[in-house]
Amino acid sequence: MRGLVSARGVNVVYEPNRGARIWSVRDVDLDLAEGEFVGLVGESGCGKSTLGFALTRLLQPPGRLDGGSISFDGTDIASLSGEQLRAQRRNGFALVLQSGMNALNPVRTIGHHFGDILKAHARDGDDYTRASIRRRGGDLLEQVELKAEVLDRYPHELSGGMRQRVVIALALALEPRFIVFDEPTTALDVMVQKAVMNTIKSLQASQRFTALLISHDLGTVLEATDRLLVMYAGRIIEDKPSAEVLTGVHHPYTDALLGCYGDPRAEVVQLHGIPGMPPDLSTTGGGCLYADRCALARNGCRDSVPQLAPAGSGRVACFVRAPAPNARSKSADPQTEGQR
Amino acid sequence: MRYVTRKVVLFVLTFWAALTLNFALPRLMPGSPLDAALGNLQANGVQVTNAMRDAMAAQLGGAEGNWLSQYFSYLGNTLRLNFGTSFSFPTQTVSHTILQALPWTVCLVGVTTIIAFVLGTLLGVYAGWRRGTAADSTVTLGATLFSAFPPFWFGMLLLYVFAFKFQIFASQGGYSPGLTPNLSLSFLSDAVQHSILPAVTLTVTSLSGWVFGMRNNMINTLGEDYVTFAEANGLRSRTIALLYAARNAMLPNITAFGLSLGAVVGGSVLVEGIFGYPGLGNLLYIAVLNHDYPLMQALFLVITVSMLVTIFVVDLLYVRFDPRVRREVIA
Amino acid sequence: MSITATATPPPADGTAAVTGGPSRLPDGLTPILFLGRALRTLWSNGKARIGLVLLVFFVLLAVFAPLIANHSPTSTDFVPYQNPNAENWLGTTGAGNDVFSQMVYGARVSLLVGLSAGILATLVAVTLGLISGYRPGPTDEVIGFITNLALVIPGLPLMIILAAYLPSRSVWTIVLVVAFTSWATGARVIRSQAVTLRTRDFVTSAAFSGERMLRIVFREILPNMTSLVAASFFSAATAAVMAEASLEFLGLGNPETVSWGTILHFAQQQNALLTGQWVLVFAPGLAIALLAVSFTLINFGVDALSNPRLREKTS
Amino acid sequence: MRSLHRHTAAATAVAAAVALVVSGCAGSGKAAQSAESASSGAAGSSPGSGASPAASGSGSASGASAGGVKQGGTLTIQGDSGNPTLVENFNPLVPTELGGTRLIYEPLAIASTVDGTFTQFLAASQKFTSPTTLEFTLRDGVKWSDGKPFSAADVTFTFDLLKKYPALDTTGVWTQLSKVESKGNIVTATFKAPNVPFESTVAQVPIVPEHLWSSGLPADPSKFANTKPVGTGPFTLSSFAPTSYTLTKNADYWNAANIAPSQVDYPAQSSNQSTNQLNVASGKFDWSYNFLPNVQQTYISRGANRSYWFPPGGTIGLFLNLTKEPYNDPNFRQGISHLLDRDTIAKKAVNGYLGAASTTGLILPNLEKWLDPSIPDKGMITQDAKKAGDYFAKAGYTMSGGQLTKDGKQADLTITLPNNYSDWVAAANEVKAELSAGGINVTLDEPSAAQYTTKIQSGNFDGAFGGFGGTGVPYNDFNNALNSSFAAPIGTATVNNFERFKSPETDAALASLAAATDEAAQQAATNKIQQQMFTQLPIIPLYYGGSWGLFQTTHFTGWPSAEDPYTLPTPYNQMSLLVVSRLKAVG
Repeated sequence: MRGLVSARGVNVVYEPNRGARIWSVRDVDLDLAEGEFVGLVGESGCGKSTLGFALTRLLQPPGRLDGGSISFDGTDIASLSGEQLRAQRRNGFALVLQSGMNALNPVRTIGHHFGDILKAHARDGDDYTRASIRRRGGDLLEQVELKAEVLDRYPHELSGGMRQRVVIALALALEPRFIVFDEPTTALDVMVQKAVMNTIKSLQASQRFTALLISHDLGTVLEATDRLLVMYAGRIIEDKPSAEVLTGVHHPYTDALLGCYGDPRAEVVQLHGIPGMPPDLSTTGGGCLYADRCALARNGCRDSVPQLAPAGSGRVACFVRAPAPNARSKSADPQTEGQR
Repeated sequence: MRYVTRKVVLFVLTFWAALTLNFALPRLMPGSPLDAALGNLQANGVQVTNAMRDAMAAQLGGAEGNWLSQYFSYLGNTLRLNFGTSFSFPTQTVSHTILQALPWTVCLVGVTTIIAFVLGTLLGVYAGWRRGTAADSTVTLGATLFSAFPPFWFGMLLLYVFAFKFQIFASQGGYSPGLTPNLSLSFLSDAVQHSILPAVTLTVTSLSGWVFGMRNNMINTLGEDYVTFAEANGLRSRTIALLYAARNAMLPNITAFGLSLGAVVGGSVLVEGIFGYPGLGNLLYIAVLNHDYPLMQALFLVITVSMLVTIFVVDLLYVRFDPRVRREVIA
Repeated sequence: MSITATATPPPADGTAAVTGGPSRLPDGLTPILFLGRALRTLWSNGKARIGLVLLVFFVLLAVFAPLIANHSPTSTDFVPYQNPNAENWLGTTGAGNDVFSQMVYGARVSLLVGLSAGILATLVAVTLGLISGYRPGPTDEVIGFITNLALVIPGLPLMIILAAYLPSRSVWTIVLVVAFTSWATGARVIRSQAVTLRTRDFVTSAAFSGERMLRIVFREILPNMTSLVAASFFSAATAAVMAEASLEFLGLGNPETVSWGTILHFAQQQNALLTGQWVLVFAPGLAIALLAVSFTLINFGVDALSNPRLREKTS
Repeated sequence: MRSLHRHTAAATAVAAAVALVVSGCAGSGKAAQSAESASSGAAGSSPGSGASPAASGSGSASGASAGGVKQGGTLTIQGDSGNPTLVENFNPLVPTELGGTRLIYEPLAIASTVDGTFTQFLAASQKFTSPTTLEFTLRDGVKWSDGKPFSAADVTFTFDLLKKYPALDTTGVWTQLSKVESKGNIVTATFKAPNVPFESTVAQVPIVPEHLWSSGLPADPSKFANTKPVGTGPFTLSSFAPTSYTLTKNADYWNAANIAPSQVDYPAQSSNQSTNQLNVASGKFDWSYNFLPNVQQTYISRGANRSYWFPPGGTIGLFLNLTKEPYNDPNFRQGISHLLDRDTIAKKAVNGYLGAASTTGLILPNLEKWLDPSIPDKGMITQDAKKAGDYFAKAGYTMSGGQLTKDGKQADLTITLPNNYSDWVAAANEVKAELSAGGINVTLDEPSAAQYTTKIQSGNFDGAFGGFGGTGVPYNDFNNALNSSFAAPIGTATVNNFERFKSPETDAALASLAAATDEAAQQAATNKIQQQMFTQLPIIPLYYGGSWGLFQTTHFTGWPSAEDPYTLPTPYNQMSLLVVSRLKAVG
């Protein structure tokens, strides 16, 4: 199926130093349907945020897209030039950042933020006066359960939860059809996390935009989303309807994540929950990257890269759980080609 | 209010320490004002005699009492802005001498510092925004080279080419011979004409600090989430560059601006000397050569206080620029 | 006053927010190896490479001065006021010195002053900055106060006064004077970084494990501010080269010293521009500028080492 | 302090190659007023003769000759150094006054700094009626520029003022005088002891008007700026600005017919010495005072109608500390003297503009008429290693392995000199090279000018560079340099005779020179002193410091020159009155 957002063979490479290359996202295929709410989970550094940035064309140097295509509503966004890309952001794709704390310009009021966005996308016939901006801003804030007086505040005058809501409201200002929520609640305390998540859920439900919720907190994701994607070492290794995650067949890594589920301080637990460390993304060979930490690993696991293959209600990239008939050979692997 | 109290206490302490240092420094040094005067006479080819030495000793008067009583009378006089009479300019008070020179330095250094700050900041914003491009390299390397020119050397070359060879600008002083300083348009334009060479020297050689600082801040700021978020929201590049990145990148530079404004007063000694500019820098050098304690102390005080005051003013400005500090001040 | 309120570095020192994760000098790694690795990484930075090449050029000039110069720099046996010719490649001074030889030997003084004043100022800055940053309370307050005072007292005038009065007039006097007047900025930046690092996990854990303060400061904290220390060194070294030239130019140095500053001093005294000896004025000024450029460029590279955002595009 | 005002010299930011080169040449210099007068003297005048014969000799300036000279035009003199701007100060009794003050106030008479010849101003004539009584007959019909008549009371008032305020007595007249009285138009100065050569000092005190100065002076008159000067001189102040001031001719001046310029402009000098040189080279002044390298190329060939005169203005010498071994041994000093190649030293120091100095202590050719004919070769010593070796042998030193040693110890010498006198530095480097070649271990100690002054005055040195002479009067030159009464103990400051020379013979010769009223006696005493200098070498003369006069003859002629050496070309002291009185307008 081809959805609203569609990625094919996406690789993202970082080149922080001469000669050093890190593949943060590897060979990812992805389709998100209109109005779908999808979760993306994985350990820190697994490339999930990078993927979110790639999907919204926000990669910053030294990171860059290295092969593959990303289309949004049929347009190849990877090839858009600056101004085309900018225009596309109205009714297009938006990003709600990891830490809403820092996503707001500390020297501008919330009202200014709305003004900046609205004016930047003014079309013929749009009349953005101070008053109309305030009206629109007020409406948007109301949608995220904030009062209009927040418009006159500076970011530092707001609580973390309020700021995150403001960020969501700002993202909504352009009536996007696709929003990436990158760890929208991570920096918040638990009670506020819940409230913000509820807001996101109800907004998604009412406005029917396509949403990709990136989080390391499996529990939160499972509660909110329609479909779950699990990422490990730059690859998507599992794709499954959220409602069935607790039942069906899984990648051993997903199993391990589920083992941690329920602990509110997931980040800490992960380290203890899954033995070993994530692999070095610059030096890996062609096999299953989880093999070194996998209790089920067997000989063939390190020979070639497992591809997503149907398993139960979803798809899993694992030789053990869902042997794929079409496993690629090492030599076809982009990162091996790229190695010195 | 704690913020203000703390600032005031620190101001007073720094002020006192600076006063004390000003008092002590010249006295810790070997050589007396009298010997400096005689040395200078000899430099001028005068055959000094013991009679002259005695007359000069009488003229200079010299400090009375031990160091401690000198120190307290110095503190008292300073607070009353009474700096006494300088050895170098016996017919006028030190305050008068300094007041005559002060406006020149303030104008020259003030204007050039502001120009350097604005120009350097703009170039830095530009280089940071276009980082990695040829434009960035040009600006950065250009600024590196210019900042490496010793100011006095650069001034010397400008002086020779533009004042002597082509006679486009005046070779010395703050205004044409025969004019008396006033606020008429003709005088001001004359003064501006005289200040162009020193101003260019100071600007060109001090530009780079701002360029580098701003470029670095800019690059750091460009990595901030709010810039990414603004980009995600499709803001225009210019809005992002100026209102989001540059506006925040500038904040650390504002504090530095305060420090530099004061520092340049001191740093203009050489350039003022080269161009014979009638400012504080020139005076200071004379005071040092003559062991002119009263003048030296007063000049140090002026420079130090001007730094403290500029820093204070810039602090106020900073409050205007950074709403986060604003709350702290009110609280 | 904001001199205490914020810990933002002034622009010129080119410091950047530093270092992500903890790093420390592993026990087995000798400083030489560490230096070698740092140099290799520096070399990969285009600007720093130019800077290193320039610096090496000047160092070679200084080290092999007796082999390169074709005359004694202090000999006054030549016809004075000569323009460049076959015998005197850059002409002669009014006193009959060979300018080329003076330029070559002058590199020694500028390098000596720049490097040693840089080291000295950095030592003071690092020591005071670290102690101040790691020891909150009275120690920090006192050091912070002294640092702020040193920042407020104008540097060049202080330098002129010190240089004018100090009885000894060797190059070392200038080194001391420059070091004395240029440590404060570095100390402040290093202090604020030390304050940030103090609260990091790896330092806290080292403290809990009972390591002594000095060990923590120098083994845990210091390696994490390599770039700040380097920035402090290079800006002090640049300042020192400039200050040496300025003081010599003013005639406040030792006139017997052969340095680029004294060449300029005598060029001015003998009014080389009036006699049309452009080389006499150009050469030393340009040499000073190039040495300062090399320090600045290397500093760019150091900055980029520690702050990935400042790195150049590799394409 | 004074010096600042005069030439830019060391006082300024980009200090002063030039004036520095001057350094050591006496007779120039701001407070030169004091300097000169302190020493200027009786050379040419025979005190006994009524009107000084020199008066008539000094030509039209004082002559008030019938027709007068062609008038008109503006004379531009390179003025005082603005540091950073001019400070209005026309008080003729302080050394910080602006140079133009010298053309506003007159003294009784002025002695040439070349040879001491007098030119009469407020005094029509002067004579010693006894060795302790100097009598001035004042000129008639002189008026102050405000129209009030000038009288003898003004003269006595001025001297009384100096007595009352020692800070004003920069030439120390009251160290020698006991009283100054007037009767009619006769003013009588009575000396405490015979001191004939002191005549010039007394004569050169600028006279101020009693009716304006008797009241309303500040408590400390040395701080009185006198911004509305009223004098008897040829010019009055017409305008003052911080960067220049202008004098206009005093139409009622007693000698107005012989004053050519109708106006004198004094634009301030830059604090940057090389800017001054550029200004001089581009022809901004009719009369300037600067050392210029390659003067033919940098000045003369750069414009038409230009000339220069660089006469010797003082002797630069190596002063050894005579209280220390082995420097107190005349043989050791002679040895050093014979090791030196003075021509080379002079070439390095002053570009060959001036030459080696005579070891008689006289400035040649200025004072050639006083030379003792019995001294060979005018006292010029040429480098001679063998003779030097002989002298060193007498002092107990032998050469071994290239080192001059005594009791196995190498002779060493630390030479102290100010680090910013570039001509001295150049000379010292050469001296060091030559003495090192002679086996002496020489070190140069180059502190700041102030510390140098402190060191030499307190006697804290082995050897030092210094300048002496240049007053135009042998007695003053020698007295300052050699009189044992100045030789203070080590640790006590003395400006004069800081080498601490003590010689009863020299003191006796100086005393007889001070009291001598006829030329033969003066010559005899001067010869004795020259022989002392030549044999004892209390000071080792090296080369002559220059006096750097640069002129444009476009508007005025009559400048001092080698052909007409009536005074040193120094525009910043009383010699300016002498020169301006001699100028003739062109065209």
